[in-house]
Amino acid sequence: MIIVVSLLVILMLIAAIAALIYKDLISAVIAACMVSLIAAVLFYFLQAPDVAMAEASIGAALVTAIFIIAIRRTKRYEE
Amino acid sequence: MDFLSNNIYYIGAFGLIFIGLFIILVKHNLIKVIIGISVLETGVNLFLIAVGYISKGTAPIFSKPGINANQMVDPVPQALVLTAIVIGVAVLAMALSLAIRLYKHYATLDLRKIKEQRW
Amino acid sequence: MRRVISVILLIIICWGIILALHKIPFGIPKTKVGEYYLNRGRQETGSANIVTSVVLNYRGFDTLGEVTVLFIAAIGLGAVLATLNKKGKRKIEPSSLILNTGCRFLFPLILLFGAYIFIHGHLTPGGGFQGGAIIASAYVLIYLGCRGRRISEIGSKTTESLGGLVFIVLGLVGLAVGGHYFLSNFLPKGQLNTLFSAGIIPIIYIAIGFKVGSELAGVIDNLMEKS
Amino acid sequence: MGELGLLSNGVNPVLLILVPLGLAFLVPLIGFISKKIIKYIPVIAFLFNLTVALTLIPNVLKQPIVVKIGGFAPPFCINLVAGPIGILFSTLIALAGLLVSIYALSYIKEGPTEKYHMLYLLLLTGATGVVLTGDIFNLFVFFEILCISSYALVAYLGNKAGIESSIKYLIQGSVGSSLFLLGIGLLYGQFGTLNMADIANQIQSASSPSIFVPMVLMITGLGVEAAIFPLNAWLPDAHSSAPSSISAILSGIAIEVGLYAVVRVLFTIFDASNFLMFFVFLGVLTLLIGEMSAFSQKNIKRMLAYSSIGQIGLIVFAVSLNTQYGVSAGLFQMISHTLGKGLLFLAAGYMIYRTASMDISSFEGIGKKMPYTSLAFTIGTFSLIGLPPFIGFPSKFMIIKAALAKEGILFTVLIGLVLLGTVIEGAYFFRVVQVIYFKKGNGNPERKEAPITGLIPMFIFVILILLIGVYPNLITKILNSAASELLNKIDYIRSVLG
Repeated sequence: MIIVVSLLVILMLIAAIAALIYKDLISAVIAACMVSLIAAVLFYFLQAPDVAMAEASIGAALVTAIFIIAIRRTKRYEE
Repeated sequence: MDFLSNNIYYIGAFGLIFIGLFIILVKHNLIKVIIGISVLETGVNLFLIAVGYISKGTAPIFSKPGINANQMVDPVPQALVLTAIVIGVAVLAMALSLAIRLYKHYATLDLRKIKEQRW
Repeated sequence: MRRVISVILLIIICWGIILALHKIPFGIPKTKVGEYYLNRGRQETGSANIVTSVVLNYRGFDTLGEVTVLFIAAIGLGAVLATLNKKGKRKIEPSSLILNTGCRFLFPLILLFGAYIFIHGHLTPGGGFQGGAIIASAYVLIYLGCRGRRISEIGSKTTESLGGLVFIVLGLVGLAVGGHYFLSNFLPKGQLNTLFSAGIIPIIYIAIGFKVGSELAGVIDNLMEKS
Repeated sequence: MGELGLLSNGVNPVLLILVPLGLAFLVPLIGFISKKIIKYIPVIAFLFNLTVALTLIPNVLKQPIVVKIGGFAPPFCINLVAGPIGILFSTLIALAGLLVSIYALSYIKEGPTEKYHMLYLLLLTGATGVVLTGDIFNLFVFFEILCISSYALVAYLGNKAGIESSIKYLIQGSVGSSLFLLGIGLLYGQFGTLNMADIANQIQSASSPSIFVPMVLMITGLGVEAAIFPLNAWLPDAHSSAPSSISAILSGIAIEVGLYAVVRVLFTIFDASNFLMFFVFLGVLTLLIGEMSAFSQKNIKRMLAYSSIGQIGLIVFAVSLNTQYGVSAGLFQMISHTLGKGLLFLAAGYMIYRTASMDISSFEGIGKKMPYTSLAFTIGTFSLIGLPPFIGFPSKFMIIKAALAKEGILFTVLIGLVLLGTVIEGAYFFRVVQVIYFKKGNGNPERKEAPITGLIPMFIFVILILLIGVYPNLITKILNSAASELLNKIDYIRSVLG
């Protein structure tokens, strides 16, 4: 169990760093979405199913959709 | 191993907070900064849930008879985080709509180039 | 240069927080308020899901504020994007038949799932916010799959207002009849773990579900169309 | 505490929050019937709030009213505490809200006006919630209501400056609120409760790092909204590019509510008397920086915004003296700033509207063109500088007197600096007054006043400024009990927890 959690946390931090590094904003948003998804899994491990559902449906799905709409209306690459 | 099992969630939460604040402080692209705010909020939420956890606890739902209330995790942080998530999405939606308007005015999202206001 | 200063600043912050964390060991029960809710929540609110009883009854005022925050975001987004000059009709490429049919098939199923989530908020994990978000994601699907369709603005506005008003009016009824406290649970609690239990909790969660669903769908709609 | 129903102890204070909130939810439905009556709804809401708050004052002075939401015992539910300070601020919010909403009847014509009125109602609902609540997380939620609606309202005009300052404000504000939430998490982990009185009951001193760190996080988070010195980069932009009615509310209410939250957290939750010396210096620094920046401004709204920063410094200085007299002086200065700065922004709004420019030099000769508005503006400046017989004089006098009561050469120097700030303030305000009255304007000198709905609120502001300036005793009693509510945390804890 602890190994799985540690791997997930490491993966989550890598995804967050990827969101920092990527010049392509769509990729950065996908990385941020992955942070949210892994956080939702961690919420489930922490016995918070309500929060896990909220994070997965709001934090991962809707926020990503809003971000992608906004990026489509603006500029895709960071200069 | 003991250190890891005691602190891994805190490490994850504060890692996210650190990275989120770093993105906000260092990046100049507005959408990147908003991504940073989102990462920061996720980190704070993870920390709050980790505060309420009890070792070998169960979710605070009496779905079956015979579940012991003493072994349940704390429900209050979960309620707080539900609120915080919804507030977070409200702020993000506001920020992104402002970003769209800003792009229409300036044709750039680089915060260094947007200097209409003089100090 | 800026990076170095930021890193130093952040390290100071993290060091401070680590100092504070010594008092908060992980995995140890620490709270008296939470214990009270776990022990007494079933009798006092009649909800099997204690998180729901905290969200809607013990800390119901927070939830009212939270609903308001989302309402503000929906209005504020409309206000920010409203003064934008609308261009003429955007050219809409029709989507393929398979995508179109698939979306139309999935749309009612997702709606049904969202409704299930918020109606059973007091029994299983989930509730108004999660269900509302699922309903909103069904609308995202429609926007992506069946191009050119929009939600009716009047309908979504009415749902938003009514959802909020139901919450406030139920609270005020509680103030009037239920022992003179705002948001007191004045309806019969029913039997634990059945659908018709927990007094006003399911009613409020249904109202919140509709409200959140229409608000988030309205946010997406505004961002897609008005920009 | 006895029965707290609708009838036994006056009106239930929860209605102060619920009525504007419910009316804001009702606005879209009313909009289907008639678009024209929407703009009167804020007037109705705040008239109601003002009446309720005024009738509650005598009850509250005897004993604070504690409202339990949901009907559970206090640490286990959210409670509202309508003590002297809560009701004092709700009265102030309702008063300013009423006057500015009358002003907005004819001032707000462009853009999505329906949304403007909804957001305006919700902003002040959030402010009322912050001052009444007794629960730290509930305070966070109402603070977010206040902040998010002000982000939207700053960007209401949709021009370049508005959008840009709204973005700046939003980024700083949301980082601040995340830090505040982190602080709440650290406190909850240690004490297992969110009720402010209960937390205060368990905190002995703020010296150990496990208390100090959440305190710093929370003060930093709230300080963004209160615009204390290093955190106020957003303020001049946001206040100068919002519509003038909103600038009046942001300057007169939002900052005051932020300061209230800072003071409440510092005094009630953390018994932070050891750190108050730091805030004394911070206050004087904020004062000097604000006044000096205001001195070099050519844009009228920007000048008023920087002058707000100076006033914040003065309030922080007074409150952190940590004496009964000092805290009441600080609260008095908050009232004086709300009235004075509200009046100035409202008057400046129509002056800008008339000349179509925010440049001070374009106001030449406007004293002849708009005599009443210019007179109101002049009275506002005199009051802020602290000339008798306006309200600014007794409040500033009280602050100086409270500082003099502290012995030591250090405080003498600080008082000197505060007076220096006042001199700078006087210099730039007199410059504006001189431009208004004594410079010959070019163009046609025909008279064209602001509309009557613009003049009425200015007139009422002027009346209040004069009235309280001449008879400061009118509000001394409630100021004193408000100050002792802040300083006596044991009484507060007892009144909430029983």
